[in-house]
Amino acid sequence: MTLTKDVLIIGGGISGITVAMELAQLGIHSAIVEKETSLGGLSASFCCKASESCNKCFACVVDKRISELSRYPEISVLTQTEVIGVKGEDGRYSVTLKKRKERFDLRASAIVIATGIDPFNASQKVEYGYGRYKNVITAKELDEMLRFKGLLSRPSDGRPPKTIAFFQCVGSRDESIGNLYCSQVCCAYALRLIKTIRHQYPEVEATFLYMDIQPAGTSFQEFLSSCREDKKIHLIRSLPSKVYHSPLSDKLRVRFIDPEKEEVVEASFDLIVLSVGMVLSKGTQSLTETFGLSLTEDGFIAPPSSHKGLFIAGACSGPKDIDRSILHSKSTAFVVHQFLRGRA
Amino acid sequence: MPRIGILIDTLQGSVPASFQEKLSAYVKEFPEVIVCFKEDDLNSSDAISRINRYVESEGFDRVVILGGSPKDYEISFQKLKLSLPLNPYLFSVANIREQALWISSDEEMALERAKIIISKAIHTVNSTKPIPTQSLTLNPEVLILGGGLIGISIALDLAHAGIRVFIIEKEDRLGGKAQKVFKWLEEKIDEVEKNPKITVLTQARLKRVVGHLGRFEATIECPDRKEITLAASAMVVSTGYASYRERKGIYAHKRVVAIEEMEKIMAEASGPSLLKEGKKIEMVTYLLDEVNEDIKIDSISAIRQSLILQDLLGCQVAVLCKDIKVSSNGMERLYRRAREKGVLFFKYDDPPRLSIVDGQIEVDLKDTSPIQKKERWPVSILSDLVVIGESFGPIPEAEELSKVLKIHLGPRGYFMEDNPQLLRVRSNRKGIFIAGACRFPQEASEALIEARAVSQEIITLLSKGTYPYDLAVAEVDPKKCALCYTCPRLCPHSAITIEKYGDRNVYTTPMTNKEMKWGAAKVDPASCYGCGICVAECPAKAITLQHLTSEQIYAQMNLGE
Amino acid sequence: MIKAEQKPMDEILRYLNPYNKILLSGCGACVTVCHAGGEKEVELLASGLRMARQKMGKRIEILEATPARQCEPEFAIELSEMIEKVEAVLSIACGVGVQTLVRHFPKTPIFPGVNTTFLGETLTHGVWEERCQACGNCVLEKTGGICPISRCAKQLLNGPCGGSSKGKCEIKKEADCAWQLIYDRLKSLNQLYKMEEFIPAKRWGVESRDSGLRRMIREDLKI
Amino acid sequence: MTEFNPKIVAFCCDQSGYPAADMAGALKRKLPKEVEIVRVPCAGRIETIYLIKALERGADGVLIFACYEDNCQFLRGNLRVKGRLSYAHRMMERVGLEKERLEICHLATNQGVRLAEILHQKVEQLKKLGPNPVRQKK
Repeated sequence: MTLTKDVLIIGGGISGITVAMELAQLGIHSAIVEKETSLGGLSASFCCKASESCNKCFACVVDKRISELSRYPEISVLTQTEVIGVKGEDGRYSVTLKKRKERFDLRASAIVIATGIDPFNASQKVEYGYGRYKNVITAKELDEMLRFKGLLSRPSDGRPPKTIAFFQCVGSRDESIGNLYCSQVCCAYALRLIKTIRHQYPEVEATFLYMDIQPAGTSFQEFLSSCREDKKIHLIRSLPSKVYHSPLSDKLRVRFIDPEKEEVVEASFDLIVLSVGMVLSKGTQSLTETFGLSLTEDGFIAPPSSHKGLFIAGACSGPKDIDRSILHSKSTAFVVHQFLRGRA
Repeated sequence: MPRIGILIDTLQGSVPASFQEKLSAYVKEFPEVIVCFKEDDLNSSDAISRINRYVESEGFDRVVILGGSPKDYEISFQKLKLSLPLNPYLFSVANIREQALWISSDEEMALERAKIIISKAIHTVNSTKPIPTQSLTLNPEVLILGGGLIGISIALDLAHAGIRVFIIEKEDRLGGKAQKVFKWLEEKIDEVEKNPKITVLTQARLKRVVGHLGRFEATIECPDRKEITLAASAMVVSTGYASYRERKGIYAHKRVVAIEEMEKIMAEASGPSLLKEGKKIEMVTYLLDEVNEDIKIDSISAIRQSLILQDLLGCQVAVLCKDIKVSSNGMERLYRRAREKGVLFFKYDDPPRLSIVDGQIEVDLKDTSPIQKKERWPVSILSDLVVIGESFGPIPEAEELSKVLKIHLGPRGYFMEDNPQLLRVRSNRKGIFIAGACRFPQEASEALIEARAVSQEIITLLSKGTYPYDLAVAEVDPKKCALCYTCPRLCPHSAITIEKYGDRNVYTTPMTNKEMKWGAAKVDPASCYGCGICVAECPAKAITLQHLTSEQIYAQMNLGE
Repeated sequence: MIKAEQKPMDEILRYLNPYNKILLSGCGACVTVCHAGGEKEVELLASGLRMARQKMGKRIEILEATPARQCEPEFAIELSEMIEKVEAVLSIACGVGVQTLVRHFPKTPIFPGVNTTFLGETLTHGVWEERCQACGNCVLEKTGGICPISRCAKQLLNGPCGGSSKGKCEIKKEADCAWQLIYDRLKSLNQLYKMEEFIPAKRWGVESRDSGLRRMIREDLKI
Repeated sequence: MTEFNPKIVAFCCDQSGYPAADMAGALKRKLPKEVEIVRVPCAGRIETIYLIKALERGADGVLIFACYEDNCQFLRGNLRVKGRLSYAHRMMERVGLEKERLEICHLATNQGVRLAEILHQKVEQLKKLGPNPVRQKK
């Protein structure tokens, strides 16, 4: 079996979907290849992070986009499908795909890689105890808990936590684990999570342990001030050095330098949330080998040097939040369209 | 009497057959219902042809589908709108799955609910008129306001795609602020000037805009006060930002310079050291985040400059900021390099104090880095040069421009409020897009991505040459309109103007001139999204939404008279 | 245009108390524009009144009408058929409209449903401000187009009082001093010399309503 | 005496409330018995008179499910309806109806669970308040 499409899009997250929809509006047929059972990727597991008003997390935009996808007959979606190999070059590609046990070829003039990113594997930061302590979770896990269960609870006993600590830069800006880059989205992401939790559970106290706060767009300043004004949100410029399990209670003890007291302190928390950074997934890394693409110093996909019909879209080209992924994908769609026009 | 055909979607077995039997018995109680069929997957692409067959063979003129969420069907019907046998507004979906079966605790309750939903759906199709579709011709002509980095980039993109572009630039040459920073911009400007598809009007000012999507008419004031009128299908606002800083007190000292001036000083430097008034500059202190701590540009420029100063010009550099902003590609690495080269970074909460000591400037601050008391020293830097950040803001013309274009300003005076639904580049008006720093100042690489996204939006809009829209929009009854100006003020999409009504909606007495017109609010149907805000606000009840009248809403409430 | 705002519902309910069937009549002109008495307001008030009376256990039937302009006799007379069917009329037109009804329907009690507030201008949507008091002899030419009668608390004609402070009025702190506005405007128009022109005291008793009911007759127009 | 099942009219914005209601269904969340969902393109379409008439015609509670502030597809719809709500509240106060019978709730597309919770909470609240006092006995 061989399919023929104008464009093959690898990855069915928000970036891949956006590229496909933009191209469809220009009458370009595309196939989205997604390895999971459903579209949406990482961003489809995000919950709405509004408090009294919208905090501009863009999660709702992803949901809307996915529901609009069926509007376009130009887009075919291949879920549970993976790329096995590629033949051809320069705008004449034949890609071998595997859907469960079935193998087939797809011919396309252009290929867009939009595989997105993986969250950093937090167990690499041994000192934070992820994987060892049940109540140390990643921000993504917290996000999914809020979206699908609709409630906040501790994994250990299912009880609602009273105090939560957010550790920033887990897997970002960290030479010790080889990630010498800022993941760019985690500050705003974690603060939005804090804000929505504080709105839904006013009794919860949140501590945000950070290095530098990275701004995120037009209304971030107002958003940040509203966090600073909240008496139950503590923004502390200090990354923790260690997490212990408190033997006498079910709390976790965290050691860090308190910049106010100017000394090492320890504090207890019910739940610890790690703001994990972004890394390129193993799957994408092998994909870059398949397509002969190089990686940037930071380990993301470098923009293909010559326009041979290979394009990248979204966060796999470097850390991006949802709105910037959408913009980047739109701009990629433009380039793809120009490429196809040039060939026609 | 209308002839309604009921189609029951089997929904792949998610609704029990017995339940559907009960519903099909129920719908037969309605006198208008003439037939009732079961079908599979009515939201699939071939469903239309099956519906079509029924319409032809059974002769019904309205369809109610008993199935799942109406959103699924509406979306697939919309895309195939033209091939539908009936006007899409003569279809209605009774969501008996999500809104009845699945949310009810028992089947009896589900049935009750389903019956109500069905009767409402039947009422809806009974009371709706067919709504026609129209289309608008779009010429490939775009007007770009602002010929800076972003305007140039969009203009070239669009011109390559075959679109005629007009650039309106207020200065006497293209390039804007970016021409000081990017040498390669010169080539681009050259390219723009040589491109036959691009017309550049410098020292020009947008004076007036009338019309809507597809037929904007912009009056431009040129340098000799001559006015010209340009027609455009779409517009881009890329007017950039304003940077200025009031220099008072110690900030007016000659040893205090802005980052932009520093760029110039460094460019003029020759040899291994930096001289100011013949004296070697040894200590340079960057003082950032005093204003605009949410904008990354200064932080990035400071790190870039500090590397050169420290490495090539023999200076010792200290960077003072609230937060180091490294959230852009490669910046953390650069920050690291700067520290390795010996650049000192300090973070503060309380503003650092500046004082003049022997012609030099002493900067004192309380460092807030998380270090222990025993390691903490008071920081006092005697500097030869203090480099301060810019103050970024919206351009002074922003407010006037927003009135001319009838687009919104956000709370800080930049264009557009921060609403995710605008996807960053859309404005409140169809056909007007916002790009770059006039929405929010950001670094060039990000702004260029935004610019290209705007190009993509415009290509998508203009590629077909027409813009189809249906008339399921707000419509004003000019005879009831009290001319109160409520709707033009409140229409979020600026789709309503007070105009003279002509041929449509006007009654003419036999002997009067056919040209007779009178003023009333008028909705531009192609620019209207059909949100219904104006309908709800009109004090004279002069506006209706054809596909969702008040009467239909009351029927949906199901409360009786 | 004429501005008005709805009366407190308790007050309306009090004087409608004896009646069980009324006509609620709005007006399609000024009060529609200021969102006080248009067709929509009629519907809203009628609904509110019915609910309130229902709650009091004393149901009321309300007919609704919105003539194009209640202050024109012909439009008012259009309501006759409806008025015959009711015990009283609640008019949410301005005071003029109410009295037009009163003149034409001598046997039916007519009540006002709005307070006619002033002749004013829309500042922004939902904000109105007084601009004219219909004093009968316009001085705007002398005052740079800013009316000291309606905008100065003391209706001073020749400059501000001693209470004008930092451009604000001493009677109403948030209001601009009209004479400050007049000065600023004349200055920007280069017409400050007009400030030196003495404006004689207004002949309230002749031009204005102090001498009693005003009536205007245009002989050329009379039928 | 039969159990009092409060009747709620729930205006659902097509951008948030309605998909959320669908999501509640898809997640098989049970909704209270007497909820009438009214689908509107935007909360801005909901006129004051609909709110008042719903109460006049006997609804025990009226809910508006609108988008969060700054997230309205049509930019201002949710703000406009908030203004109308305050007008309606004023009128209800004069009439002698409890304010709790009319409320606006902000939702996003993906908050089906929250919608179900809000509806159940409202039913409990209305049960305490008792039937709409202006409902006409048939």
